[in-house]
Amino acid sequence: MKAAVISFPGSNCDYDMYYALKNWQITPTIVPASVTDLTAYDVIFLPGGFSYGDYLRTGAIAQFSPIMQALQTANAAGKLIIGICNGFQILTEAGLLPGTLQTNQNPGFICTTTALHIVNSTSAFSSAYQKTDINLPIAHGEGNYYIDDEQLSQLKANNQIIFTYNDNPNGSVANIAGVTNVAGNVFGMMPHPERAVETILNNTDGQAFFTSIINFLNQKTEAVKA
Amino acid sequence: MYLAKIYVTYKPSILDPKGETVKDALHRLDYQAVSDVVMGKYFEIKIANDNESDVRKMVEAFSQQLLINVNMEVFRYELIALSTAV
Amino acid sequence: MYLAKIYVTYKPSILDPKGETVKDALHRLDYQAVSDVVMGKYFEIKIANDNESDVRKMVEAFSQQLLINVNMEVFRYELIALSTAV
Amino acid sequence: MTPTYHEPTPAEIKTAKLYLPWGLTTQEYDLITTKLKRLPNYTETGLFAAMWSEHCSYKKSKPVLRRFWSQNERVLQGPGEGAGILDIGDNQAVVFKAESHNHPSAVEPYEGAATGVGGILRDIFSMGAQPIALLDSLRFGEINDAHTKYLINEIVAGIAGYGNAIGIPTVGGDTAFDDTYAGNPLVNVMAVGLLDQAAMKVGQAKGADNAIIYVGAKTGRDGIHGATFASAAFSDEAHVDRSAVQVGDPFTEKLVMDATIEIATKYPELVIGIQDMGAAGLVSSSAEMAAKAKMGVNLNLDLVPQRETNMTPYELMLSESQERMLLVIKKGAEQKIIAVFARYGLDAVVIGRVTADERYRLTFQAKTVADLDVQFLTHAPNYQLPSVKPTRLIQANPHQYQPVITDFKTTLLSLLAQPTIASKASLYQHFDSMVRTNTVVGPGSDAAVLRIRDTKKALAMTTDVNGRYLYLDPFNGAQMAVAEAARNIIAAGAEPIGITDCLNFGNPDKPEVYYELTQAGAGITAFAKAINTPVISGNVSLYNEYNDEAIYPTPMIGMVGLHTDVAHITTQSFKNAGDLIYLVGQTTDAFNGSEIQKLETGQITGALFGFDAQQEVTNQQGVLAAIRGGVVNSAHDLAEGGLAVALAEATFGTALGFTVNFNGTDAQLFSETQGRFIISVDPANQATFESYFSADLTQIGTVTATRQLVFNTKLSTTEIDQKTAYQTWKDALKWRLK
Ligand SMILES: Nc1ncnc2c1ncn2[C@@H]1O[C@H](COP(=O)(O)OP(=O)(O)O)[C@@H](O)[C@H]1O
Ligand SMILES: [Mg+2]
Repeated sequence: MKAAVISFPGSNCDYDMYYALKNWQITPTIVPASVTDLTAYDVIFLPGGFSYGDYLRTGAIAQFSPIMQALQTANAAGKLIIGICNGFQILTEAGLLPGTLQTNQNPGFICTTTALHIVNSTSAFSSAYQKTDINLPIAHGEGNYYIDDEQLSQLKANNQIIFTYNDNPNGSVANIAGVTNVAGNVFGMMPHPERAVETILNNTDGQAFFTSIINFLNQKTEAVKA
Repeated sequence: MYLAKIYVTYKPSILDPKGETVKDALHRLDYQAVSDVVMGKYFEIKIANDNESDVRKMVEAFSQQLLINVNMEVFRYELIALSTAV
Repeated sequence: MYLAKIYVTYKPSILDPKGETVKDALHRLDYQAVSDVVMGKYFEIKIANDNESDVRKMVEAFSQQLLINVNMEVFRYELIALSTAV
Repeated sequence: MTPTYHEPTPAEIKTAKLYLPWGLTTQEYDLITTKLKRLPNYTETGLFAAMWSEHCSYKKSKPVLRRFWSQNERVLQGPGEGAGILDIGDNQAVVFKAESHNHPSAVEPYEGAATGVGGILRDIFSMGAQPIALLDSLRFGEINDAHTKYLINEIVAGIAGYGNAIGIPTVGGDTAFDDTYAGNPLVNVMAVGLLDQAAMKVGQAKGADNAIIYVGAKTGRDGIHGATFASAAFSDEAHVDRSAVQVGDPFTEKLVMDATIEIATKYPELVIGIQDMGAAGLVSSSAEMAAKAKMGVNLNLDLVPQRETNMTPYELMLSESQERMLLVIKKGAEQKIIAVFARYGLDAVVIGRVTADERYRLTFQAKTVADLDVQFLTHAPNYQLPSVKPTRLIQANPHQYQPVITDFKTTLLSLLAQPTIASKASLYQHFDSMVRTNTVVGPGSDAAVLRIRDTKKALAMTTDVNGRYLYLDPFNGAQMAVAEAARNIIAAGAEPIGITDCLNFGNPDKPEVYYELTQAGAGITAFAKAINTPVISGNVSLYNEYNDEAIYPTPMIGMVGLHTDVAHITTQSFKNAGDLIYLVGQTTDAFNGSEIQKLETGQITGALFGFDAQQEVTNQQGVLAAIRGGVVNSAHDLAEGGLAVALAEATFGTALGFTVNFNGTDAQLFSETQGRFIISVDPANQATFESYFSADLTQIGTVTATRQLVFNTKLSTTEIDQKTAYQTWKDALKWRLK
């Protein structure tokens, strides 16, 4: 199993994702955003950070990186594409996920651990969770998820909302913390599961996130073999 | 050569957290007459092209494509012709 | 009621990393004619006061005091009289 | 080609004494003309003014710094480089340094603090090290006015804006409030890096003909010393828009950092030296690199990447544009190195060569604009300043203030709400403390702890100083700053291994201030030696005054500790109901300079209480041994607010309480006697734990499952609801800042 972790200029959680993935039977590679081919990878991660300094708008400039064409191709092929934090922001800017991420309702960066509710426990990103409420780190200044009412009802109707905040830290519409696209292969969330996979770092609630993805990919390969 | 002045603001239906924060700060400084604050972005972009209609097309295209997020922002702009000697 | 449109930019000699980054992005998108980008802030502030000279004083005072840092930024503004019915 | 600029002639500089506003004295100027046997031109005068400023030359503080104790078996690099380096085994080293950005932050708090972070990180990665953590030590006035709130919010936002974006976690620091800092806040930032010893670099320009390469952001007119454009020569129109303030660009710095570390690790044999361009930019980096190698340099200023047009040699050399580095690269390897930077989209340009003749030579538009002796340029005359013991110290009343505790509960809650004691979470929550996923203990405990990936080791780090103690006794106050830092490291389960500092003082030309500086320096060295923690780097910030009043002497101590095994990592919070609570150390009447004196009288007066260095060392060693013995569940050092505050803090964030029987007065629960810890221990380990101590250990109570704080003293019994205490402490600062 091979994973690509895309490093945009200014990404800073790329190695965190890389090390987290190493704990599973998966081979991660850091792939610069200048690369134009992702066919070798089974799953693609867009990590957190400040691509291009987030100077214009979070994710705005990164959406025009050379790699984005390859990402569209991977999406068309139904591959899993996962954006965490800045990665989520890039995916919404690129139109691969619905909605937009805006300045926190109380402007200012917040770094803390926050409680999440698992709304959809059957997705490729949540199926391994044994509980319905978990704690994950957040660290962002622009995590306020905005979507208009009409699209919100579509999200709900299609079970695209995977995680919500229990105690909304940034003003997100409908407490949304993580969503998928309609097909369910593209996912974005503001919290950082890759920061919560080791006992020594005092939080292991991110482990089931990665286990869910591995299980999904394994089932997919078995289905192909069968 | 043209100078484009481009103004980007949130769509009216969208809450502007930064504008709200500035409004609160102005009230704390006792500017009670301030009733509404919108905070947006402002660009001054110089374009080395003397054909106004080309420049208009260009400004509209890149503003839509890059400078704004069409889901939540709008823009308007003005063009000022600069003497090419500048 | 007045609407003040306030434009804030860095003083010319100050590095504008945001403007530079946007310029590079526009070049990568092949807008080679773009020669210079300044990225600043833009405020639209409504003020419930109909005395133009009072409003001018107020806008100048709070812009200096809160909206800009006088060491590195400059501002200019325009006033638009709004019908008080607004 | 005729220069496109006009400058005062050497003769005009001399007659109009144009050097005075730049900070050069007439004696210094005369020394320069004597040594040069001619008048220096405009550019040269500027170079001397910059290199002989206190900031670059330490000409006034050097006698103090020279006496710092800075050598032991771990030291790979002591003071004098970008940062100090200590051996931590396995061919790894830890690199750290602190830097002050007080004055820029007072003028432009957001950018001043942000560029402070950028600057200290360049000091770390210029050694070839990967920065792994930031800490910040902040001092503000009491939170009574809108301006102080503005300073706090902007300074915190500036640190966050830079540190978060570049992706180095801000894991700790300390924050205190006192009116002495109202007009002159302190912003000190410490950075810690990890180094593979093979990649270690220093800032030296060795080897004639090697290339000098300029890397990073283009040079603009930013940050050119404020005084220069106030002078008559500069009052023309073109300079009105200049600013002494710089804007930070963490995005560019991230690229510069990653590229620099890549070349230092990939091509160690091609990279001869690296130095960041900090204060006095290009001149100080290039001149210092040449001087340390006993070489010269030849720079062609036309090649310097420029952001603005018509820059003069003076401006190019003195600009403090951020995010720039200077590299010395082996002749012939230039293209290989430039290619790496190009891959990151960065400018890297050969601007000159190393020469064998110890001359500092600059050319501009085909003319020589400076030709100076490198050693002379980089060695300002040193000053032995007069020192006088301030009368407040001579006349200090040795009697300790006696607190009047009529209502113990109200007193404790009031102390917990004091901004200096209250939770700083509303500030540090703006910092990404977890990025890079190594943070085992983040902000809010005694010291922060980061594990070192793929080893059993971890590093603990802290910043501390109590300026009030130094105000009452600069020597012992400085010893106490080192002692508190060490207690914080030890409470986290690590062995203290080294110190960096920021010496924040007033105007040293005042003999009383100079006295404080020398005494504080001596105090730091005295206790640093006692615990074997050499001072390996640091920074001096003088002239911290407002309306001619100096701040309290505030030598910030940054300390790093080493865990040989992550199993020893300990935090301050109680863990289990039923655990025994011990107090390590004796409690005396230590009230002059304390939080309770300030709370009850609004002032700090009298002679500081004593400091028993021997007892402090014994207690620290006992605690560390017990932690390493695996019998300690929590450890917390006692500092401001004393035992009562420390006990309450140990319950915060838990659902526990305690019952404590204290064999002293109610007032002594707030005493600030040094050398103390509270430790919680599983009853099963009682005997083993006690065996680590011969004296000075008292079992004072137990952790309880009921959320009540029960204090029994000789005189009274008080019960305080733990949730009330916690809320008071947690929200006090947040409400004050609203
Ligand atoms: N400015 C800051 N930045 C990061 N962390 C801080 C800051 N100020 C305080 N902290 C955290 O809160 C803890 C308590 O703060 P404080 O009482 O100021 O320090 P100390 O207990 O070391 O005297 C510190 O140990 C540190 O972990
Ligand atoms: Mg403390």
